[in-house]
Amino acid sequence: MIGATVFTAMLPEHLLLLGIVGVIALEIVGRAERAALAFAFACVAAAAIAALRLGLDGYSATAFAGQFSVDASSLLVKAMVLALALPVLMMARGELPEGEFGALLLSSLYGVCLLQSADSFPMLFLGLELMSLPVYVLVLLAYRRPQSAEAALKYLVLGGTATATFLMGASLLYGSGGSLGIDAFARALGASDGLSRAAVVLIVLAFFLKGAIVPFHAWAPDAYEGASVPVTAYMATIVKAGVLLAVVRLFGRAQLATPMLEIFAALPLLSIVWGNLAAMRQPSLRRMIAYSSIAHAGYLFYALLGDAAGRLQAVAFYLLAYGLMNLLAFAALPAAEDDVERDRLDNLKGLFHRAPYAALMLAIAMLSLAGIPPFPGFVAKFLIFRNVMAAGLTTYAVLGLVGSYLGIYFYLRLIQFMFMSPDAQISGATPRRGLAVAASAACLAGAVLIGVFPGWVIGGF
Amino acid sequence: MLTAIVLLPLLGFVLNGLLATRLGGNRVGPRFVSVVGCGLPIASFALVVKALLDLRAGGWAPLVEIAYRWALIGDNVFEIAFYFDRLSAVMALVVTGVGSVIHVYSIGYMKDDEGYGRFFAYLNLFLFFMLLLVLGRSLLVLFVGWEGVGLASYLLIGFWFHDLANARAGKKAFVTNRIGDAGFLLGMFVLFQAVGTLDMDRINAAFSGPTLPLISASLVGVLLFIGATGKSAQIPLHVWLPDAMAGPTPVSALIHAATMVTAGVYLVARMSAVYLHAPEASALIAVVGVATAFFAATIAIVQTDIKKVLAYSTISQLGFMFLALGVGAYGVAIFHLVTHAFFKACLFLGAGSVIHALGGEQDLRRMGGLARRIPLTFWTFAIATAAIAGIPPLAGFFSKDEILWYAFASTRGGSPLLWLVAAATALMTAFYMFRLLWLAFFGRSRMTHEVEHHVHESPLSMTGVLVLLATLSALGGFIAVPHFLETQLPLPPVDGHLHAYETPLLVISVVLALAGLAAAAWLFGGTAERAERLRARFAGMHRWLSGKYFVDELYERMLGRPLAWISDRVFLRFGDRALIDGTLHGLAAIARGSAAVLGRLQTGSLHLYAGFVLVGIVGALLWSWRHV
Amino acid sequence: MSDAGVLNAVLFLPLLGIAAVMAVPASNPALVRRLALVTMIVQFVLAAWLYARFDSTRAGLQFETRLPWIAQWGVYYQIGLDGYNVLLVMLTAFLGPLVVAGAFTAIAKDEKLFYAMVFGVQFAMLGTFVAQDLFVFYFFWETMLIPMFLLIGIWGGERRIYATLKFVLYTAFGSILMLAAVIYLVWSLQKTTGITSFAFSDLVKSRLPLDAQSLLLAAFALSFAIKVPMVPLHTWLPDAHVEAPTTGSVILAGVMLKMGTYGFMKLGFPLFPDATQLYTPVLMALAVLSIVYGACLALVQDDIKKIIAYSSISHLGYVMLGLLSVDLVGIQGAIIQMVSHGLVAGGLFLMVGMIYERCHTRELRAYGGLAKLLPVYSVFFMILTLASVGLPTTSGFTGEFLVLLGAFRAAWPLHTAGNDLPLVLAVVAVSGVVLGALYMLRFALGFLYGAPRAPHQPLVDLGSREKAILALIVAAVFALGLFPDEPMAKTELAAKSYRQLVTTSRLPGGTP
Amino acid sequence: MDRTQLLIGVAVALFSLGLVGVIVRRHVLVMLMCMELMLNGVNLSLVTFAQQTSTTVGAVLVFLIFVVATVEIALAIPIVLLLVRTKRTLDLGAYSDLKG
Repeated sequence: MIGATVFTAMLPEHLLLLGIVGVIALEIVGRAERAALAFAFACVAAAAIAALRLGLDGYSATAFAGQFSVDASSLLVKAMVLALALPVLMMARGELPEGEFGALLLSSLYGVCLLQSADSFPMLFLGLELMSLPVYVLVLLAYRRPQSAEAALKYLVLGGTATATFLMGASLLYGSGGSLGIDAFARALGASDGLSRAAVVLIVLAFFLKGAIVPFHAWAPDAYEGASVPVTAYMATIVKAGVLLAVVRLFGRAQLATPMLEIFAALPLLSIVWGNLAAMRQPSLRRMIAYSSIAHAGYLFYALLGDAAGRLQAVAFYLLAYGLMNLLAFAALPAAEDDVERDRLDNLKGLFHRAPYAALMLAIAMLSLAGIPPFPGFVAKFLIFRNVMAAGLTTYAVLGLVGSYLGIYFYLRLIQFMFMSPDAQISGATPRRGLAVAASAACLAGAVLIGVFPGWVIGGF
Repeated sequence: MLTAIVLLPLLGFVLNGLLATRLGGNRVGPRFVSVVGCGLPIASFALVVKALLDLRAGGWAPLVEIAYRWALIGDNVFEIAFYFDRLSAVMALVVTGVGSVIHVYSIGYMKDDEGYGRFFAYLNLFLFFMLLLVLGRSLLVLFVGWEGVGLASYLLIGFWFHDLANARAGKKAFVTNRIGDAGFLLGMFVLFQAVGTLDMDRINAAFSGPTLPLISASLVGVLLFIGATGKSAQIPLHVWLPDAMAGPTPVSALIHAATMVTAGVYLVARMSAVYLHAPEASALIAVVGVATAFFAATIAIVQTDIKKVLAYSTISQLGFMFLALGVGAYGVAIFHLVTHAFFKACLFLGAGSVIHALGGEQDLRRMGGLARRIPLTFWTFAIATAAIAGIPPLAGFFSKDEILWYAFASTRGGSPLLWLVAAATALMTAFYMFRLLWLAFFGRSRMTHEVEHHVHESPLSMTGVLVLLATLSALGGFIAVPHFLETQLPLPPVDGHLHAYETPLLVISVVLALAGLAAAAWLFGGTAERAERLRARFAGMHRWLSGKYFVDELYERMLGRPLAWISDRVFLRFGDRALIDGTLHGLAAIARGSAAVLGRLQTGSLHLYAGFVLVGIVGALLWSWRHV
Repeated sequence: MSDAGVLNAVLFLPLLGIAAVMAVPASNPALVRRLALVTMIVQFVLAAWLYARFDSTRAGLQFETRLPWIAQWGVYYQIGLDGYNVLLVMLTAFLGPLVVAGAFTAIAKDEKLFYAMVFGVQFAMLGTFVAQDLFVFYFFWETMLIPMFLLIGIWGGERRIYATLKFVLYTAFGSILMLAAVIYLVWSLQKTTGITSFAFSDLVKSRLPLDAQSLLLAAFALSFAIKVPMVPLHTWLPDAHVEAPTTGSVILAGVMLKMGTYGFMKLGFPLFPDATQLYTPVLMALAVLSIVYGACLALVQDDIKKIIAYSSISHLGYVMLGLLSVDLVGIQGAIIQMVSHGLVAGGLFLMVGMIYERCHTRELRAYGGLAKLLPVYSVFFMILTLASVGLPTTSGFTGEFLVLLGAFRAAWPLHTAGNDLPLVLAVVAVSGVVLGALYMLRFALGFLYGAPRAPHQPLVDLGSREKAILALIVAAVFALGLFPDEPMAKTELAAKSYRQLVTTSRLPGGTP
Repeated sequence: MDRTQLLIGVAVALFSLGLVGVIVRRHVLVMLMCMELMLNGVNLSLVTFAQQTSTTVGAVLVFLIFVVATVEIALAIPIVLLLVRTKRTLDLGAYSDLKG
């Protein structure tokens, strides 16, 4: 009977919904402190476990025909994204008004989950917006400095533009095929009439905008810097994951062909180079990570060049490794009274002598992001370029790798600051943040796991 | 047993090196050092004699003794093996014999030196390598000894290393030898390529056999000879030997006169089978040899340092040996090697005794009239001088005369021209040696006062050795070495009609020797003002000679400076810094610059950002519509 | 424990060491040092045991372990010993304890991290040598960068940041292209043969057209040549050596540079025989250039560390020459030369470190007459110098002699066939023998001889710890110089297989 | 038929106008209006296509868009207020502290 299907298939979403309602309720009764965040955490964890469980059972069902369906891989992807959200919640403790944060985060997560099951453009649209809108607020949340508002505005305006572009594309698609089903896109990709081409391009560019691909990246550095650390972490990892996974779902089994191929290769390649170069001279960690995330978006979209078969694996594993490392970095980042001063790279000089644990964690994160073994970032990068190479696009693969070489320097620069530079004169003791440390430890554990058994994880998706 | 011969001196080196130096904290006294340092060489001398007897008992069949296999690569075997035949017997006897007595001499000579133990350790090390050289069966072992003696000479030349000049001389010797060794290595490679082994008996067999190896014997010959020029101080690699006199005098006697420098001669003689098929190489050797002999002699005439004179005379005498080798009289060369070992060792040790007596004075211009003060030294020195000058019936006479004869008459490249130059050299030899004798021992004393009354005869351990060596120099000529070696190193044929010349030439050479004696006596007798006048007359020539033809300066200009310049300017400054690092720094700068540009593009203006978006969208659309 | 287990133990012991030193409270550096030393010694003992059990009559892998790692794309954790790596593994394990012992007094800052990083390097280097799967090889190859980056960057000299970044960026650039080549190689293997595997044993079955081979060889060679380093990719080495702490220099010169030559021997040339054949003249010319160039530069240096650094370039040129000669003698010589250089250069750097601890300067001019001030030190120094010069009875001679002989043997037939280039190169290489004597004796001359001169007098001569370290190295040097037969027997079969692989064409369509 | 094309043309024009407006207009509120303009362009094209293909999905999406558009403005306004409070201006050019 349908009710049961709807219940089971959407169980993760339901749990998130429960979380949202619960947190708001706690807000209303006014004992949001601690309880709200804990409750949110519990719900996300439950949702993640549920998704994992179902995914591992290979459960697949269609809750609403043509609109919402789940299968093993989409469930596992949801589980991954939700799991990645847990450290963010842990980081938030003491940093933000926890009630609002919980509610907004969960609703954004709801959007992300929706994206992984959307079968039609209206659904995708809902998912995207549900994912993005709360983030605009999150950027503004815990309004510490005017720049936050500026960041939020920039993000909102360009995000809105992205939405509009996406919808324009969708409508053109609709016009060319008369359907708003998700598979219409794959068909249009094959077609060569101007309308379909335009539709595809607009839709893809909308995702480029959301995923911060050059030249649509400009909002990212400002937004990342303006937001507070946990939110930046959330944007850099989960939002990005949501977008990319949605794109993979959108592409389905479709294979890229020229001239689309060039666009899909050129712009990501450009953003790899751009992001890596621009990151070299950034003064603050958040801004640096923003540029690095632009470059990483480049690698991720690169994966679409590869064979359809390996796409999800590559993207998912990459997002997992990349997300874990970003979260590790942000969770390990020592707290400070002043949010602006907190992640100035100059203030991180000599960190190893003040806070060895934090320094080591940051170092590991940076090295993994740089794609240097033995850390999982290497395997992830390897996987992506292997797929590109396997698609016969040798030149693009080599170019991408050379571009990734540019990225090594600025990660090492941070390590150099932390380990090799004379101590920066930091006044005042840094407050202990037990939960954040626990979060970083969890991320590290996860990283070690996927580092030692990459095969097992990849096999999952 | 051969192994034992070689290893005994090594044992001495280890013992003295570990116990009697600062490395081991000077655990033992000088007596122990002397006993070990001299006893073991003497012991190995005894063993050599024993081996010689065995050799004869065995009907002169070469003894071969394989120590162990150094390496087996594919089917190429490299063995550490020893080989004992007539030739190696002669060499081993000279090395251990003369070596031992010089060890004994050193007891007295080095008595007060703080590095006493170190000195004997080095000497023993030298003996070890030298024996390796003469007893080695394969060129590989010979090469090990070859480089090893170079090392020992390096260490001993720089023995008094607190004076940088000595150490520098040592370095010069080592490097110059290395140049020769490079040639030697190539020669070995060619031989190995051609014959497939480095065992010298096998190689000789291959070249004596009916079918020769498919290789130009002359190429091998020349390459090996390059090695020989290094070790035996022949032109153009002769420059190191005079500087090598910086070492203690016993070292000069042992290494730089009697044994090591003759290694080149031994090498060529040992490879005679190859050279028999290499007329061009032989001719080269003869010419280089005689030229070296001549020029060294001319330089020796004007030297004022007693040891320098002897050094150049050594170079000159080695030239004689190579002349003999060049005309195929290998046995004769070895003969001269032996006699030369006797009288030149005697001369050096005599000189050492003089220096010892004068408290370190080496300049002939501040000697004179020593004959009465240190008679024993004088008489031995005089005998040796006569011997090297070729006054019959002393040792030098026989060997040198045979060389002159074969230079004249050998059918293997002998020629009157060679004889002429050689004879002239012989004349000069007599002249500069007697000049030395006169300046040192006759005439008025030119010593400073305190030196004057410090003069004393050397202890028995030194004079005894002098007497022994003087006797050998006197009688050594009656040891018929060439005959002894004839079965192994047959003398070159002489075409019959030349036999008539034999006696006249012999007479001439005697006359030349006496002429040299007379000239020296006439010039330097009494107050040597005649010599002064002569010098004033030929001032320019004198400058050339005392400047040693400025070969060192030439090398410095032609090789030393260019190398330094290229290394510093071209390789370091241009290559490394400007070209390579410059490029890299340039690339880094480009990266930084573009980063700055990208940073400036991020103005913070939302308008610009949206502008990017528009450009992107329009561009992408246009691209996608390229071929609709 | 099975032999394979022992090999794994040898490989992973350093990780245990990291854990151990990290567990110790920083307040107790003495314990940290002791733990580090003990771990290294245990590792060496185990390695020695394996070496003893290594069967030189058996071709192929011994003590092999093979476990699926990323099964989907045929990545296996596969390690083992063979003639190619057995001596290098021994060398690494042998230098390990000496390096640690040598650092006791030299390192005062962040000791825990320091020894952890030393273990890290040890782990990565051993892994690179024992890996039998290309992915695993690359994995370790890159891993090595991180601890080295920190070793130079944290404990180095004044310009350490520049030096360490230069080192990492130089190396990483090579590695990136190599990564591309690795991916391409495996993919093409899959395409042509249907095998999805990174195992060396499978990769040498690959058949590639000449142009592809050339490109791949170029990528691999770039990475390896930077590590070796071959002129003109060498400029990172002097800076890295000069700025690195003694330990870093010893590890660099002792083992790390061999990773490059090992890579050429194990992968670069055997994987792409036809391209190798094609480019042998170029590579050989570069090798000889390195010999001469390095020697000449060593001749004009005033920093004693730089002299040894440039001499390393020269000495590894011999290794490349031997490998390129593809003559059995030359190959064996190259292998011995690798080990020999590891011992000699490592020992020399240790000695430089010892004098630096006493006088705090590396200016050659600041020294003189050390033979008088530090007799024991000078004896060891002289021995190592002569070994570096390649004097017979030392390991240096064994290596150089065999390499040159091999190069000559390979060149002569070509010469008779009318191609003189190899012969000319061989002859030029022989000139390196002279240059080597020139610069090392110049060094010794200024250093040991002349009037006693040194900052911070009076100097104390070597202590028992330092004596022990150097005595072990010197013993090894002589052992390898006098009795190279036994070790070479262990590598003989590998040398033969290398020759066989490099000389058999593997163009597509060729007879298998 | 050409009527459809005309309408689509108008829609695209609206969309482009909005995009260009976002780029050129300095006044924040006008810029927000331009964003709405883009969405309206989309709506127009959607309904047109719904007409043409005589399906309803497009029309449904239009309603969703209305909602989202409202929400966006609802979020935008307070943000603008915050900015105005600090910057005392509605000129977008002033909001560029974050850069580099």
